[in-house]
Amino acid sequence: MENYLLTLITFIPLAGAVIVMLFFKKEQTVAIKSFATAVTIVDFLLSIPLWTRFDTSEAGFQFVQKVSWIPTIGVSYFVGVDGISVLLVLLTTITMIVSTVCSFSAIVDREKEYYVCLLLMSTGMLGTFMAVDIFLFYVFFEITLVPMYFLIGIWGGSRKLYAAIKFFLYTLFGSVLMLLGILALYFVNLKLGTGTPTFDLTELYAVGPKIPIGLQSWIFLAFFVGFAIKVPMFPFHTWLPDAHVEAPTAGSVILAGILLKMGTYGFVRFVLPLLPQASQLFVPFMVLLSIIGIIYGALVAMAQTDVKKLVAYSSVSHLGFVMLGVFALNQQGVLGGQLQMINHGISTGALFLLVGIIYERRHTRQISDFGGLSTQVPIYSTIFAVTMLSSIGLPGLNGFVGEFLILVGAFKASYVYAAFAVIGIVLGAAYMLWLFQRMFFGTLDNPENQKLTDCNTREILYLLPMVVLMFWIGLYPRPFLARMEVSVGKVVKMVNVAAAPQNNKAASLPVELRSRLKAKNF
Amino acid sequence: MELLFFYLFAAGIIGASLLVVTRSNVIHAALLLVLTFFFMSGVFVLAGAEFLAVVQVLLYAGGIMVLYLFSIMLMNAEVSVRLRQFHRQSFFTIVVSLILAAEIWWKVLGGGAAYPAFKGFSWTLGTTPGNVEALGSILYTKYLFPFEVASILLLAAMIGAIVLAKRTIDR
Amino acid sequence: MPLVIPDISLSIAAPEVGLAILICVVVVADLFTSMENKAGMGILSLAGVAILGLIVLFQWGGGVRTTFSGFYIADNFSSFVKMVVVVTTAFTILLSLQYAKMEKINYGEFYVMILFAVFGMLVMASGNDLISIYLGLETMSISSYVLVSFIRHDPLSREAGLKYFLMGAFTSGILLYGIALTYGLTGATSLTEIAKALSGLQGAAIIADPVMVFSLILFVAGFGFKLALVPFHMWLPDAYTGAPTSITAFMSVAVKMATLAAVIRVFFIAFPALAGKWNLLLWLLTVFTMVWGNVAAIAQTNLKRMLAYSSIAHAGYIMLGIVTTTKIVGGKVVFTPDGISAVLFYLVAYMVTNLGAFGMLIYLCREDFRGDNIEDWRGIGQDHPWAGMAFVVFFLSLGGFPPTAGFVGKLFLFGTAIQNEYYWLAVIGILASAVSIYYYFRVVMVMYMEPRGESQPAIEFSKAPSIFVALLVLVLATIYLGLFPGSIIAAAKSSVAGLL
Amino acid sequence: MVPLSHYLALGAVVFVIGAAGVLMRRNAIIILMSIELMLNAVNITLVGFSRQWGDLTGQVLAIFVITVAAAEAAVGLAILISLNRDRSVLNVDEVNLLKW
Amino acid sequence: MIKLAWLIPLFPALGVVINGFFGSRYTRDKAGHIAALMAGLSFLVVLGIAFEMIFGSGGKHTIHLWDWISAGKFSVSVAFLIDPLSTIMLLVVSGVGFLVHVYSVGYLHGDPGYPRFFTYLNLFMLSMFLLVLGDNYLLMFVGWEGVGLCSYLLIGFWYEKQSASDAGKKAFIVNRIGDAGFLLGMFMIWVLTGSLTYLEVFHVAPNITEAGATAIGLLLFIGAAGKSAQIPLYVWLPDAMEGPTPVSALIHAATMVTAGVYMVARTSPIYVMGPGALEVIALVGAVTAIFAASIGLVQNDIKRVLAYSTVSQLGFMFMALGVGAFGAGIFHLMTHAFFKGLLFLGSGSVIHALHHAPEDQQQDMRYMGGLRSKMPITYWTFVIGAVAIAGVPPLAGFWSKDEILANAFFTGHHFVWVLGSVAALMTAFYMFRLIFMTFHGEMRVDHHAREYIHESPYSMTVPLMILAVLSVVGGIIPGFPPEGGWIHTFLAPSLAKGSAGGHAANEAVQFVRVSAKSGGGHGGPAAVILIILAIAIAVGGIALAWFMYLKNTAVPDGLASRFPGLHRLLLNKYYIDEIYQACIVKPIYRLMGSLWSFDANVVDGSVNGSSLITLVSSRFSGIFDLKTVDGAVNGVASVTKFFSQVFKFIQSGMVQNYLFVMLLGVFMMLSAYLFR
Repeated sequence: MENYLLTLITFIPLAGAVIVMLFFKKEQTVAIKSFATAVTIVDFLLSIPLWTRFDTSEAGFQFVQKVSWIPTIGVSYFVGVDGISVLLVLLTTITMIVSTVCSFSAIVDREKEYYVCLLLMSTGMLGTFMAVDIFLFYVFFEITLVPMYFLIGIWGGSRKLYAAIKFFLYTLFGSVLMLLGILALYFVNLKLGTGTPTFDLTELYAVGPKIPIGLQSWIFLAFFVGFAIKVPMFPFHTWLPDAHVEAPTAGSVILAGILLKMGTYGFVRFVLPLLPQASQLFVPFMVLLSIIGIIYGALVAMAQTDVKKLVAYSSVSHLGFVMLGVFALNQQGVLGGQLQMINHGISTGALFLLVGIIYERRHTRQISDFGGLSTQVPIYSTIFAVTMLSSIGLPGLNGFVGEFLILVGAFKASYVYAAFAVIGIVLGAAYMLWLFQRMFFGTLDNPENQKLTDCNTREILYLLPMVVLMFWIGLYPRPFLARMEVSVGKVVKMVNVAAAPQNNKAASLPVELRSRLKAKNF
Repeated sequence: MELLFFYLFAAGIIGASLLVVTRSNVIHAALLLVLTFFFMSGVFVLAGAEFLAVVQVLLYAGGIMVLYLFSIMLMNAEVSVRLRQFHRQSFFTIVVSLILAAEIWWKVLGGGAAYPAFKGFSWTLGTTPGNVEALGSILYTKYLFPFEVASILLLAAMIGAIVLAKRTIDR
Repeated sequence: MPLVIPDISLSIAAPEVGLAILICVVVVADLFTSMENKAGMGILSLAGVAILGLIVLFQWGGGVRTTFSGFYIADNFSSFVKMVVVVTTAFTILLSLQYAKMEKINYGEFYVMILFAVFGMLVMASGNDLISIYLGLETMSISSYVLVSFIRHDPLSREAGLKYFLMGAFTSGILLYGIALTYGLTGATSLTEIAKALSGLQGAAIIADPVMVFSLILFVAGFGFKLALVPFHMWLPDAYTGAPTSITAFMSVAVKMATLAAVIRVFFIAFPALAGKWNLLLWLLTVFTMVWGNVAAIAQTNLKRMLAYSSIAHAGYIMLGIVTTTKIVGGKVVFTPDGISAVLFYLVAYMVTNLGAFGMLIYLCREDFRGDNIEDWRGIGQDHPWAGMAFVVFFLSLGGFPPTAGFVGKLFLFGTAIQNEYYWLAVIGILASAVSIYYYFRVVMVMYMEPRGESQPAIEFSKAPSIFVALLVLVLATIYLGLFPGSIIAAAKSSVAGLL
Repeated sequence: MVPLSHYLALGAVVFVIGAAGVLMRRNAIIILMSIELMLNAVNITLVGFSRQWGDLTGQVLAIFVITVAAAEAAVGLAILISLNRDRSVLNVDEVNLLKW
Repeated sequence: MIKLAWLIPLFPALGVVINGFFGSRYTRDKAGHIAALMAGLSFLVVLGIAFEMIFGSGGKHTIHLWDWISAGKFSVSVAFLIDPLSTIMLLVVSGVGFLVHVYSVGYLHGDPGYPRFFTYLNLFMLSMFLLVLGDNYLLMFVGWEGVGLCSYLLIGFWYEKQSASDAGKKAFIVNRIGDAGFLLGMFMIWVLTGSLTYLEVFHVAPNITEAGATAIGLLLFIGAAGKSAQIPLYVWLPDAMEGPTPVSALIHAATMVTAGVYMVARTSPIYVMGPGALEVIALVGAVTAIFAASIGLVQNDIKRVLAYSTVSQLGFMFMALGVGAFGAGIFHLMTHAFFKGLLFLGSGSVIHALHHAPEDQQQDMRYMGGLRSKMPITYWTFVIGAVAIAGVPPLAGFWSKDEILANAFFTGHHFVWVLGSVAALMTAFYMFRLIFMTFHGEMRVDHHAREYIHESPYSMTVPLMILAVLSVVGGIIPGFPPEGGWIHTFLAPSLAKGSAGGHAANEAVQFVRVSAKSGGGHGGPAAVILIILAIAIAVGGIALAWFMYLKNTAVPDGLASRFPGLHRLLLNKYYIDEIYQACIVKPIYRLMGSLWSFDANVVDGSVNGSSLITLVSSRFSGIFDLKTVDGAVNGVASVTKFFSQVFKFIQSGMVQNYLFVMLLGVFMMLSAYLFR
């Protein structure tokens, strides 16, 4: 069933990058910029059939293409898209267009290498989401590191070198341990499973539950380290603020919008279905980490004086929510987590774009330098307000739908989890509003602020799709949820099918409630 | 009787080699080394390897030691007699080598359980077909390959030595 | 005593014979060429090596054949090893054509000594007897001592040569003592007979005997020195830094390959019964080597010395492949052939990458300016994107990053480690290789992210076409092996099949 | 009849003396001589074993050892001479330009 | 007509779009008219529906628009429910809303943010309609948060003022805390009943266990407390007076604050199952009533007094709900919307008149007085409102408040009844204190501001008059026979039977109804005494205020001097704000600061470069000239860097060292083997 669509989508940016490298001279900056934008737009147009022709009833992979790559060890170029990854692919293509357009004015030196790195990034990310073969997934997962390293390292802010190498090493250490996990899976499949050497995920799904719990926990830990650093979860998050603050605008949009999602995507795609017993065993540990992430991220965000660092820590908090949803191990929680990934990509991406715009004008990110902007730049402040409200989860905007589903899922898992998570919502409102107030309300006393010009058409052009998406998902999330529902259902069924020895609802409800819950058994 | 000769030669070897290692004057060391080789050839004869004894004397003592003496002259190395002869870390070396020797002596050589039963050689000194003939025959039949490789090795060493040691290379 | 003439068929030993002839041709031809076009010698020897490659290729797949009464064995394994050695030599000569002229060591003997070293390696590769392995080793060592100290006017090279020589001589003494003890206990020097003696009824007593253990340790010391495993690695950084860069490249790959072939033959064919002992010993050495090599490389400011330490680390990874091939199943030793094929593949990947990395060094240096310090590479990424790109690819492969050959190599190595439950070794190894990324990417950082200092001379790469061709082929090979390693893996697997 | 252990003991002692010589002495030539000593010690052991087993492999190996020793001596002295060209005194521990 | 219910939220949405996008440029000053027009249109639609509901068939109608979220068994759709309860609420919201729109056209004339204000006002109406019309808890929650957002925007309307934006932020965060409780309540409902739509939930409600119902009740009440400013979470309402007065009138008197009451009333079937929750609500309501009223006694800012009066009246409503008289609660909500809206708008016109006075004196009653002659219409409408709220018989306040007290008494909540009565007394007292200080007595207004005092324009006084009429009529028509009035019969189907207090309550209620029905007389000894007592309280309060503030004005100062402690306590609002600041906000700041330093140094540090290691390596590096050890180097990295320096310097360059190490290696291996 040869379907070249996915391969086209993945490798057009790569082709674009090679063409830019070969045929464009360093001086033709305008030509490079327009060519790069054209490539990303073509890529987006190609990805639209994924949305329109997506069969929402099919749980397995669609648009599949499988070509054997290294037969001796059972590696095949196997790409496919299912409910979980189709929206992430679309999010990637959209974010690529937005980040290409937004870096026209931001990047002034060495444009050629910049756009080459950007296009390479795009291929890496698309490949990661589409890979069904674990080996292929790992290859793409690592490839994305190098261009981002250059993006931060060359075009970054003052401490760019330190931030770049820190980002690189953190993620690398994680992914390297994950490689061991993959190898362990590969060899366990040789012993327990089909006996034929394969990295194909669909075949490994069958072997997953059969792995003895001891080994399964070790593999879980290996995957956990790999993905937790990427998410990032509590103890491993210290690279995020540095990477965000030092990365150029487009870099941090991609970093927040998509790279962080690879961690959570990894958990949903690999860890939950492949290691069900271990996942159930580690639920309390994971939930604890995500709740700490939520509250800790929010509190530390409040203490920030740099806007970008504040948004970075807010991402830690938001992704804590996503992880809470994922490890609620029920349909509502995982679906909420999955949708929240998309929402976070949109709202935090937009936030970074906005911070980038103000940074281009004022070259400072300290909150104290701003004040009373809403009179000076009304359009900018309304867009900022909408984005902020979407990120704190105001009903009617996209953040709320995801957060609500996560909390429903978490509550169903155990009401203690939900109780703490709700604190996160309150703190979220607090630091965001405080930021909004310090930047936009108050008197316009700073002379430079008076000289600020409002958003020009280009900036509005690339902010508009984000705002439209926020309202669309907020008001009518039906098409999005429908696409994800069936695949997420399959993953949830896989995780819960092998019931762990002891019940995973560590927190005990009042006795009658528990009995009532049992009666309702849903 | 044989044992007596063996002890004589062994004492000679050990004494001379100790002196080689400790003498500050390079020439004395070289000459003492030659003496060691003579005692060794004696041991070889006792062990039934007459050809080897002769080769030891001819090749080793004659050939290699002459080479050493030439190079000592070339580098007028005796000027270093007055300098401190021993390396700073020599104290540790002595300690470690003594312990190593003790260890080998006690554990390794003391064992010998696995050593094969004594077979010895059929021939006696002076009778034909003796050691030399047997040696000659297997050297050119069974051990032909290592022999050829050894020749290539010597060729390489020769060319290498010339390249390094020649004062100027014009051709 | 009747003379028994053993069956000698030169066709089996064709590569060695061919090479010997080639050496003689080159030596004689050297007499007639004038000082200027000594490069002709290089081209001549390059052509000869090419022919040699064809011979080895021709021998591939001919099944296991021994000649010279068991001293010489020609099987897929030896052909694979010889192929790697020959390819390395070809690249070395290609790289050193221009380099030799620049370093004013442009004598015919330079190429002759390389060929002598290759001869030693080929002998070791197909040595089926301790004596032939030892002699092959000595030929290789002698010629490499000469090659290292070849730059007569440079004190560094002479010093490196002296150090390498002294260490080498001392260690060959130790190895010899080991061989003597083994001969003493088992009564034979042929690998297969030793194995028979050890596994026989009397074998159990020999294995238990401390003398055998001592001889095993001496063997490990002897080969450990050549492979630069940790306690025996001290010579490597000085020797590699002092030696001419193309020779360093040659030694870091070819010498390792040949010694590895000898190690595999000795430890897997001769001493399988002792596996329980040397497995643990090598386990420790591997861990120390990987950690020491990677950690020491971080603090280096000289690029060549850093690559030297990284080659120590890679020796550690290779030994990891050797150690994890043996699986102790309830006291009995089981060899999984995948381990050795993984090692072989890793060496091919390592060859391509290391030659490339050292090739880049050669690519940059000119008469007055050595590109050895990391600072010299500042700002290269900006105005020479292609050179920068090539170096990034090599570093990615050295660090074991996905699209490159190094990654696939490491994947197999750690794969066998996990398959045979060496979890801790795999974790240490993979973390060490992650640490290695730090110092590889420090150079990338210097290249791309730090501007060119005023004081530093302008960058201009050497114009020689030979180096450009060599590097281009190496880069493409690194990426090709990374993406489509299928063929090489198959070759490695078939070569091991004949071995065990 | 001289027992085997004597040969081995003699070989071991001379080997250790040679090794100690290499490590202790500062004069390069003496070090080379000590290496010769080590190789000869191995020869003694080989001959002892060859006598014990009654086959000539040991002696053949001894011969090859001598050739190797000759080759090494040649190359070693060549290196020393080339080093000595611009530095009269030949102490090994002064030769440490390459470090750290 | 009912099928057109979706028009109600559409009109304000249209208003928001028009004013929002084209406000600043095109509809500069006409924004107010557009917004008022939209509010009026939706009011008309509401009237149509109300007409059809009251005189037509009544009953419950759900209008399904589109299904919103569905995830596995959890599915929620956007649909509207029209039933008696929502009709009443719609009437109140759209009615008062329309009047406030008209009033603010005049009030905010000339303000630079004119279009922005009306966009927010329309947005508020939209959210309030969603809240009231929604047929499931989630849609109510959407309205709930929307209203919270609008109150944030409107309170912080004059954002140049730091205090305004702080008040807005405070309001939103306290609301958010309440919403957290509401969310948890909603999840529990979904978990226990499997759906969030009212009809399905109430259908399943009977078989929820008592503990479950109580838990839901309490959680939802936290949400209601946050929104309707009850005891723990009321602090934001007094500060919300920073916003423009029409905002206070609409949001903080009539509509938003009543959302909590509506929600509790709407979930009455569940509350009925969990009487424990009702007890708590009743108690909190009563305590809030008296607590707020007591603070109101001494406040000098006219709007603060009204704010605390609102909190206390809300206390009354929750008291009604707590004792199970849901109908009485809603009835009081309606009447309160009328007279409190009137009072706020009246105070607005007073402030509007004084806007030439210095900034801090505009709202301070001590600098008013004698405005009676200057502003007759405002004065008389103000008096009607005060009399209504005090609970003097013919007007609205008496009927609804008395019913609450009667219900409280007859359902056995005597302590609650006592608190209620005392609060009623205080209400009467502070209302008339306000009137006498602002309108009667000699003029204390600032001299040069005096000539500017004039009656407000008609666009402001007409709504006052309408509200005054409603305050008079709004009580007697729907609620004449207490407990039996038209409003109770109308609301009965959508409210659960108030079974609180067991059977006794029903019997008492029946008794009162029977007595009322007998020819309007006040039969039944207990009920009659209650009514007389209520009237006495009202009149007593007014007389006390008259005596202290008109007869001889020295008395209040005398009292203040004799009980200085009590006076200062009340004046400073029991120092509640300071307590909150000290025990909640400050620790959060400290925690935040310490967590941030913890993150920067320890987590980052321990992963990056814990001080010990870097210290050692840096000192060590002094000796070995470490090039790049800076504090932030990765902890693991600095350890490795430290060892790399060590390994580097072992390479001493002397051959014999290398040989010695090699020999040592052999020796170690040998001894390891031999002695193991």
